[in-house]
Amino acid sequence: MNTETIQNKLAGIFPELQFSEEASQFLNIIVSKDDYIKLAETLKNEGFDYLFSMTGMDWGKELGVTLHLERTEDRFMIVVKVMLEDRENPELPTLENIWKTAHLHEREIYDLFGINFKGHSVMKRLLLSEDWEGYPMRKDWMDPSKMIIR
Amino acid sequence: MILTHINYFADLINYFSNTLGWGFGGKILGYVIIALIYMTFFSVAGLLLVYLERRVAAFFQLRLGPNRVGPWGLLQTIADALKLLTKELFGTDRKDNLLYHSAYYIVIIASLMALSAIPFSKGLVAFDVNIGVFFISAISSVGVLSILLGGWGSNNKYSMIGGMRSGLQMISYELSSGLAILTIVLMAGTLSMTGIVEQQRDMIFLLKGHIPALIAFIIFVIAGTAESNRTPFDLPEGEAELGAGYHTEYSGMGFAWFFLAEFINMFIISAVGVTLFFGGWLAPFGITDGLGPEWAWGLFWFFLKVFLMIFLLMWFRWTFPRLRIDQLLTLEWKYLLPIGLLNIIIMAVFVYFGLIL
Amino acid sequence: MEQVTLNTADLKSQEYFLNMGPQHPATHGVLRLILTLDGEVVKNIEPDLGYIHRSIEKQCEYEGYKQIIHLTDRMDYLSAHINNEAVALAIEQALEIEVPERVKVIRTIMGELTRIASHLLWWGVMGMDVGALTTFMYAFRDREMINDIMEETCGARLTMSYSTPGGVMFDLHPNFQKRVKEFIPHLRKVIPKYDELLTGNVIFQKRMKGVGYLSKEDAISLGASGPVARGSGVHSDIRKIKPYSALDKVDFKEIIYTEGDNLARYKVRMDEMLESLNIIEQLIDNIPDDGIQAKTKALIKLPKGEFLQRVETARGDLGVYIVSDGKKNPYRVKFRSPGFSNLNALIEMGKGHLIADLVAIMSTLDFVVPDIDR
Amino acid sequence: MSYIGDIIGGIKTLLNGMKVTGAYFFPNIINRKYVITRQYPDEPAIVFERFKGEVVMWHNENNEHRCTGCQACEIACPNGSIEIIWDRVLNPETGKKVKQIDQHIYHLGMCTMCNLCIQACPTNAIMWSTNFHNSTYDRSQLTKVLNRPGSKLMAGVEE
Repeated sequence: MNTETIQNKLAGIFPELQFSEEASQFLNIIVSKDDYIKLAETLKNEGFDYLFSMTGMDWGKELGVTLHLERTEDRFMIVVKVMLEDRENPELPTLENIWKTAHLHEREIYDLFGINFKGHSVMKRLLLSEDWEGYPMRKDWMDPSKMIIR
Repeated sequence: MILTHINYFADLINYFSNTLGWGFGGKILGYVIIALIYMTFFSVAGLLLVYLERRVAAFFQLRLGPNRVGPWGLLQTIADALKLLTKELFGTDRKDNLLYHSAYYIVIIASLMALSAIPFSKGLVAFDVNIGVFFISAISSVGVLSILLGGWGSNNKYSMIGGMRSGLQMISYELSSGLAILTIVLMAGTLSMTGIVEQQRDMIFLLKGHIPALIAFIIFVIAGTAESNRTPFDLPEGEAELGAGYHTEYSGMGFAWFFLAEFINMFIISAVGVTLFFGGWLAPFGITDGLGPEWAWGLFWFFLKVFLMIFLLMWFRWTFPRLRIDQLLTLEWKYLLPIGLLNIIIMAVFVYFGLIL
Repeated sequence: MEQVTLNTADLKSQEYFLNMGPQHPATHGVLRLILTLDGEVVKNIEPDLGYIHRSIEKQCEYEGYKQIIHLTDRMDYLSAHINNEAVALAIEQALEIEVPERVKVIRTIMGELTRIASHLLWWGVMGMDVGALTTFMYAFRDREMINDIMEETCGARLTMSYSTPGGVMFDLHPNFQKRVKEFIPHLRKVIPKYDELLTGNVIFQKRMKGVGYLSKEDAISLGASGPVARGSGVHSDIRKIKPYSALDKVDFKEIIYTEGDNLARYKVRMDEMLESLNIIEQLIDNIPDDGIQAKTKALIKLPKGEFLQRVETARGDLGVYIVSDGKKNPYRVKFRSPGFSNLNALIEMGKGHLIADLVAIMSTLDFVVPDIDR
Repeated sequence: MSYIGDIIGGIKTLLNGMKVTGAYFFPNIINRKYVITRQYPDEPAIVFERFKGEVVMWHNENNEHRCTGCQACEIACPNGSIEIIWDRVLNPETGKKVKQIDQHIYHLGMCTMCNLCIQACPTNAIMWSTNFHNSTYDRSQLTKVLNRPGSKLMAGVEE
């Protein structure tokens, strides 16, 4: 598998996908929230069976998730990004049923970025305590008593 | 068979009550003195065994072990005991006070009672009954009660799991150790501990009964290890799984009693093993007969043999991994028990046809 | 007469919760597992993390690139050097620096030594978890030799902070080669003994064989990596897939077992130690001599972009994902830690086993809790 | 027959294990051959020359150090464990105002021994000491002033 084949294949199914290879070693696919779960399913069927990592992101304006997906067959990796405009109530469907590893990754992202994964089996705080306020990995999270910024 | 019963403890009571003419009061005094001797032995032997275990473990593990307090660190465990004595006793909030606190009394009582029936040397046995072996194996199963009570009364789930495991384990392995003991009893024809020792004057039972006795010995060692809750059968404690198992919630002296009793149990198992298989306090091949007072040499040989047996148990402990609960039961019910039963039949046949040496 | 029938489906025992951890001997740190038990059988596992969470990722956003490295020491402290190397490689990849050959070789040797040390510690603790307490001290004796080698060269035993962007902190100590050459035959001699002591032991075999089965598909789907995945037959060694540093110059085998049970994972690690010795042996005699530091600026600024570097730590696949916006601090750093993903596997594998087996499974997954929490 | 074979094989592996531990135990009883622990306060600990114990400032016999107060270490430190209090002092010979350190404060409690400050120092003023006896009863004792009282900048370091 190489970049072109997957790009052509996906562009045929999802006309609204944005592809870029700029400033990254991998093919970046930017997907909208609505196509997210369908794209994930398609990619899984394409042989991307290894969800290497799920990174919560705060791009300043949007929140989002970056997925690094790999085919264990030929170790070809792509990056999927999904951006959410809504900072108050960000929501995404869960990938738990597609890649089981998403179970803990999604809980971590929920904990640190506040993105709610709908359909996740245990959508609770993972690292922080239940009574923690705010989502500390967001860029606008400030706690002068706990952070010393030089 | 008529045995000439010499019993120094009985003589002592006799001396107080009859020779001095103190009557019933003298008897009581005698009992108290004997009890004190046994309790002192209990604590001293317990502390020494703890020291020995730590030292042996250290040498197995490329360490030195306790070596700071006293010569060769001999006083280390006494210092530890003093520390434990001065510690606050605290347990869980909602423990069942009666069960929780009675647990360690039962464990001491059971160990002391079992200790009383063991012949330490010629004439040195406090409770010389004609069913000594039977008595010891009955009393040693009372010990399990304390572990169950401690596990239940602590109101801690880890303790409870530990207690339940212990109950399962003790009751199962009681069977095998009983069968192993019976195999020897068949050969000896008596249940009295002193009687069994006297029978081995010409040759120890392990050699006398050759193959069946050897199998019985192996079964006895395995079952004995299991009964004293030591690795590879330390499931009730299982520190990697249950923290400290049934005594998780005990502190200070409460814990210390359990700890001491565990070592005394190991001593009892070894002592019974030595009595049954290695001729108790008799000198091997009679090499020290007539060299001095027989009871003194008896003590020496008895403790030497017990020490070697204890060392074997320690060697097991510091080498083997722990079994799982279902494997523990498989070992008992699928291996030890059938073999033990078969072994007892073989022994019966051997004894009947006079095939034993 | 009334017939009394007993429907076995009606026979129910009460399930109860058991808090395993945060302070528990088998969780190796402060991992908390909320177990649902039926008797001793584990019905459900819910991990509760964060007891040692230091938010390293957030801290990185406020540190310069050179300063990130010492934080990674504290993630998976047993493979601290490999973590350092991962960040250094990611920064070098972004800056497109070619580091001297000597640095590559030194990093590889140090990395493999770290791996052996980590596996040795795991072996000792594995024995402890199944009840054989003596293995721990034996493993520590050998590990101490590696720690001494590390201390002599890096100045620290565990948290070395040895790699820097573009090179390494210090040159090798003159004794380094001698000590490593002493260590290799020593370990070769003792590992067969350890096999006799623990691997071959009938109790150990019974405890390990067939317990904690993880199928190949599940291993991939659960994101397992490192020895856990290789025990299930997944080709997942980053050292083979994307060789970094001097690993493309050496000849070594990827250890794969296909049984997928505890014993397979155990054997993967045992064999990996010997394989690491092979790698070191190939490199130790001809360390090139071309400097220990490539030219870097005092203040490192990465170009705009995203950079991912994967390395194989002792626990598996560590990914360092740096998003840079061109400033002196990274915009976002993500450490994809192997332990975190392997924890998923525990949730899946542990169900239906006894507590004792859960402990054994946890041991073969080889958790380092700071690596999970970060 | 595998029933008996299992038993015998099992016992054999157990004896194998006992052989390994026994081979360490008996020599240890006789002459402590394999004992690896050290009796620490009696026997000195082995400390290697590069050991990163704590940061110290080098002083010569005239109580002079090499720190110019350039603050490179303070900037390099990831944890903020170095603070330099400095002043500009008139140099009587040249008549110019020169930067001079007043106190080089080092918070040992915050230090992670990452070596970045020592790498950053342009004048080799600070270095590692191998001292590891760092435990104190009070955290405030971990804050140290590295330059000795009354110490001066060594001549010739500025250039």
